[in-house]
Amino acid sequence: MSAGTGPAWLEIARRDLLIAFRRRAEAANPLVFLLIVAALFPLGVGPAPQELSRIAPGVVWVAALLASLLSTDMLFRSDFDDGSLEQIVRSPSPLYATALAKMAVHWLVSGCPISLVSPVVAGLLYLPAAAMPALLFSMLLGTVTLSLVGGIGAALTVGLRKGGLLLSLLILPLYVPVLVFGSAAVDAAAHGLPWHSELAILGGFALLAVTLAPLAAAAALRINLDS
Amino acid sequence: MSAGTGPAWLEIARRDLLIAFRRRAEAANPLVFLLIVAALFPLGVGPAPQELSRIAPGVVWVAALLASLLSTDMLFRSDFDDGSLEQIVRSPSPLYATALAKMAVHWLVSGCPISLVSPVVAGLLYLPAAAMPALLFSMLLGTVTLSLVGGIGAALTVGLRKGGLLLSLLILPLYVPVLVFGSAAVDAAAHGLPWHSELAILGGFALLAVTLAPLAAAAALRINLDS
Amino acid sequence: MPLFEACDLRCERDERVLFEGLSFTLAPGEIVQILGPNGAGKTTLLRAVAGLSTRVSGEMYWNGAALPGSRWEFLRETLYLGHDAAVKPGLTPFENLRWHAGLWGRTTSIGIEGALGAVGLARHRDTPAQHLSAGQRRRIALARLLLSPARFWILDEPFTAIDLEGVSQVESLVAAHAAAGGVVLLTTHHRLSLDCRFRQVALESGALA
Amino acid sequence: MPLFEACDLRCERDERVLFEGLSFTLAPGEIVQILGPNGAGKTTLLRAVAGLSTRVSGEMYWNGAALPGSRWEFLRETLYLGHDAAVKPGLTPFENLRWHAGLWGRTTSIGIEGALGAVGLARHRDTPAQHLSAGQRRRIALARLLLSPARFWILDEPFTAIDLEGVSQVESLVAAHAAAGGVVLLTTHHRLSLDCRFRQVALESGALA
Amino acid sequence: MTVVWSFLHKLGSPRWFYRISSQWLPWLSFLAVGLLAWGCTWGLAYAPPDAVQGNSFRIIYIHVPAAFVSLAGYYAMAGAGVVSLVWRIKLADVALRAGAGVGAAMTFCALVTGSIWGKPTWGTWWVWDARITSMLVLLFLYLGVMALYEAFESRETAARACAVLSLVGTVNIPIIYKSVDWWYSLHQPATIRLTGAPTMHPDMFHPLVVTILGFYLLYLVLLLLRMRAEVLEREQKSRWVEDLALGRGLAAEPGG
Ligand code: HEM
Ligand SMILES: Nc1ncnc2c1ncn2[C@@H]1O[C@H](COP(=O)(O)OP(=O)(O)OP(=O)(O)O)[C@@H](O)[C@H]1O
Ligand SMILES: Nc1ncnc2c1ncn2[C@@H]1O[C@H](COP(=O)(O)OP(=O)(O)OP(=O)(O)O)[C@@H](O)[C@H]1O
Ligand SMILES: [Mg+2]
Ligand SMILES: [Mg+2]
Repeated sequence: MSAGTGPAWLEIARRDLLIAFRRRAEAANPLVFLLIVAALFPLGVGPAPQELSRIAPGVVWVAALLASLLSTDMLFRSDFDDGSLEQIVRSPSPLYATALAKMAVHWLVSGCPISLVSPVVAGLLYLPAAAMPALLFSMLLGTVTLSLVGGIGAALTVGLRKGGLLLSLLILPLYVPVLVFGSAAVDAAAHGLPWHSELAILGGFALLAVTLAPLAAAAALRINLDS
Repeated sequence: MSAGTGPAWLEIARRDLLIAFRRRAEAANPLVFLLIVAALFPLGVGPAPQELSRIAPGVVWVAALLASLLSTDMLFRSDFDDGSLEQIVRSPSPLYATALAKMAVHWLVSGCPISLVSPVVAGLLYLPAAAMPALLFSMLLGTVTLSLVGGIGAALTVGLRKGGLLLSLLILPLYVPVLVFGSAAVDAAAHGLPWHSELAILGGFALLAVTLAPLAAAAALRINLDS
Repeated sequence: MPLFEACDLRCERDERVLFEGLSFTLAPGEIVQILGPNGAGKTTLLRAVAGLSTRVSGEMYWNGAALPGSRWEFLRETLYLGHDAAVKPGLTPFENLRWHAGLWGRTTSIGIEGALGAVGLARHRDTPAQHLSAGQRRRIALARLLLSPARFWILDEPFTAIDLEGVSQVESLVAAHAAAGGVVLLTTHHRLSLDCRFRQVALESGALA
Repeated sequence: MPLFEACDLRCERDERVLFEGLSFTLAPGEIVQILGPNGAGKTTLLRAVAGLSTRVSGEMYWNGAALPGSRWEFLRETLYLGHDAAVKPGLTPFENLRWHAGLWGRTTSIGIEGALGAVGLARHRDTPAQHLSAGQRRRIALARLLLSPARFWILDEPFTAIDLEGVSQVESLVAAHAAAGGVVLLTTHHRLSLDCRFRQVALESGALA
Repeated sequence: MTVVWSFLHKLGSPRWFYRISSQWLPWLSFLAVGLLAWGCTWGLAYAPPDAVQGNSFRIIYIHVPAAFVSLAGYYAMAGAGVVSLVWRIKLADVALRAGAGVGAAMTFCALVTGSIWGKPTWGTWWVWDARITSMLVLLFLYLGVMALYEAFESRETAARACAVLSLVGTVNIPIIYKSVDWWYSLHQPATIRLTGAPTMHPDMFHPLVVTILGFYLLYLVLLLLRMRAEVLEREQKSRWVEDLALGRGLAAEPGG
């Protein structure tokens, strides 16, 4: 048979990747968003390099937060709208695994590329080169949590056609710890201090999110279907 | 007859206001979003009052840009999805007037309240009290342009289910002039300089947008319907 | 003189000709049903007639005047009911219909309450549409047939989700409209049983291979 | 022993009782059509049977075991086709069906290509679904009937947007499924013409006043 | 087990709730007002002025209780969420929604009194201090729950979705609090510190305990009032509300 051979969650992940590949032109959107938001700051704040370099860690992280948030919005929405979600919930695979698979794909197509270009964006804001490794690694770990926590919000609002605003209200406050430790790591590196403890804490967040977020998202999806 | 008595665009504006009123609890969403985004910056950048006060005009304006942008997303989307847009396009009222009416309602329920709370948000970032009038008035004028230009983007992307990200890419670059002159006005006022010329320029933008944006939006809507 | 006339319509999509040399007329009192299997191009044709699509080439006349020119008079005289019902989920049936009536600026004498009663939604007058069933939501859209003073009805699968009683009710509405001198262009996969004569135009298509 | 059994189902929505004391059984080979006017509660009932809604109280048994308990075996054996077709606009019919098959992990021997041919979409195998007509998109969903090895079919208005030829094709599919020992629970406003016997259960409702 | 069930079932009955809360409310309100009046007069009139801050410190008798209650209120709300998710008790839904509103009001009160206090003490209305910032985030969490509730049309769906969100919030509140605390100590040397608690004089401290108790009771009273209003709105079509509206009073439930 030409049917998938793995478990259902693998098939779901494969389809999401296929759709993402179909629309690979869109893959650049979070990146461009990051760039534009970062570029707005010199315009709004003024072009003085020292000042920009001081606020760079915070600005890049806030921009990454927003980019990740905005791309989360559609995580479950389209499956809900066309009835796929009903089929997914009824499939023999546990919803926990499916939700986790979808969040993982989301990280792969948004969080991961965002992390990879963040050093470029930070460079535009005069972040010292010494801080770049810290930025890259804290982003790679932090965006995992962002995708997972954002997935909870996407699942909660999946049945509502309210755009990204409501989602932001629910999720941005929950992003605070990642923002704090992410920008702290970069700041520390920029001042030549060690930044490994921050990274370890970000890793802890990611682990916690991996275990708990799919549970919450699965519950939220079921609730939204049963309305 | 209990049917509306005015022209069609008035009826459309009335319905949009009715829907907004039905969901008046949602009216607070752009405001809370503004607050949250503004609060992210001290967390990312650090709590030093002098620094925050220096970047405050830019941060408040960028946050307002994003809040306005995110609420623009649904401007025409729901009418497109449920077929109302087909009926609007076929109605005896010119699409120009209808688009303008919808954009005006959007400003009334998002841009206007955003402007009114922006001084509070700026206060949290230690913007000096002397700059508050400049902030308020530049916001009131600037958000008019934001709503109108955002409406063009919403009309262009109405048929695509891509969430707010694509819209951001199209529209944020167009927001740049408003951002530049808006934050310049506030900055000038904060330094005790006159800020009326910036305000005049913002007024000019708004006038230009009022005349041209509905045209562009109407054309974009027609194109999206005829796919 | 025919009220509406279509000459030599042609449509190509994705390098496939959907229909070609299609001509038909609608004199006052006439009903035309477009026939064709799934994918034949019925929706495409109806949207073009309604002025929503420019993908169809050929000439169309309303009251003898060529169409893109006399567009405004034409739009004022036509009612289009498409696949999407133009019903706002957040508004009640009454508010939805008031909006539609307002869009036109004028209604027939039945009034919104009367129209709601006629389609069996009187007791749901103030329930938000999203709390209604698929068929009930569709009935809100059908109430527009009673409210609109338009002479030309363009109906794309008006019976979707409607129960048997509702179907026969809509069929008698259509017949009555024609009897009063209106014209109707419709598609449906139901077997129409109208009390009056009606013509069928088939779109030949190899869509089903 | 009946394969599926529903006892004393009851549903209340918006302070209105939709149905009450509703019981029916489905022995192997049986087909039950739920009847009722718009808003009677047919979709609500089918979603509850499919395990998607908890708004209906009462007991349900699958193969003699009470349902929320034996949920997994039940889900593995049932196919639900709702108002929404679960067809991704961006994917081709082939990719859509491959996904559905993968979700289940197993298919019947006809294969995806075979199923596409049977519903008349062979030549649209690689056209993105958003470029298909309403009926063609619906046919993709119907192809799942051919592919799934499920014994219990739950079909909510399967004939929506389908042309006459397609309707009779689906009807013979349903009859064949029952003949092979499967069970079918469906709603439709069409007049069913099956080659075999089937039962009808009416939801009494005052929905239409 | 059956005892627990029948108790839970009774708890689920809005009518039972309405009747019992009618009996309790006067007592609770009396106690709350009494404690607050006692604590406030004691604190405002009799407690000695602060050595550094003079009389401005007296706002502590509102500020600290409000801050305590707003944090505890979040956990109470999440508790209602658990009950609503697990047992599907309508009254828990009502409590969840009412708890979000009252909790947000309390948080807002703590923020405003803190700002008012900040002006004479720090010379500024607002400081991005760890505790204050996490309080602001707590307000956002409350507002998020409220916005989510309003966004749904169906009350049951809204309540269950809000329950999930508030549970996610409970996991996050300690994390947010800790991380913000950490952020503060990293970025800025301690130029400003909240003065007080450990070194507080007993004469200042005892009235504070009284007002804290009073605030907990006040929270309960406000919660019950909001819940009763919501119960009436939800049950407006039922017989007992009709009886109530017509002034026929509330008879005891059959078997209740
Ligand atoms: C907007 C500004 C403020 C906010 C949001 C705020 C928030 C809080 C919170 C959340 C608590 C309770 C912490 C706990 O549960 O242990 C608290 C306690 C307290 N606050 Fe504030 N505060 C603010 C301003 C101030 C100011 C200006 C002062 C005085 C200088 C002050 C003095 C205190 C004291 C003395 C306590 C009790 C400390 C303790 O028991 O640990 N606060 N505040
Ligand atoms: N989301 C909802 N919230 C509240 N009530 C609802 C909701 N959906 C449906 N209802 C109510 O439940 C009733 C039954 O709806 P349902 O969709 O089951 O009807 P149906 O029999 O499938 O009708 P149709 O033939 O129109 O599809 C309707 O009268 C409607 O008022
Ligand atoms: N957006 C589109 N882009 C490209 N091709 C399209 C598009 N929409 C429809 N088509 C093609 O046009 C043909 C006719 O579609 P149309 O929707 O008019 O069919 P229909 O006769 O209304 O069918 P149905 O009975 O299923 O509603 C289809 O075969 C389809 O492949
Ligand atoms: Mg069609
Ligand atoms: Mg139905």
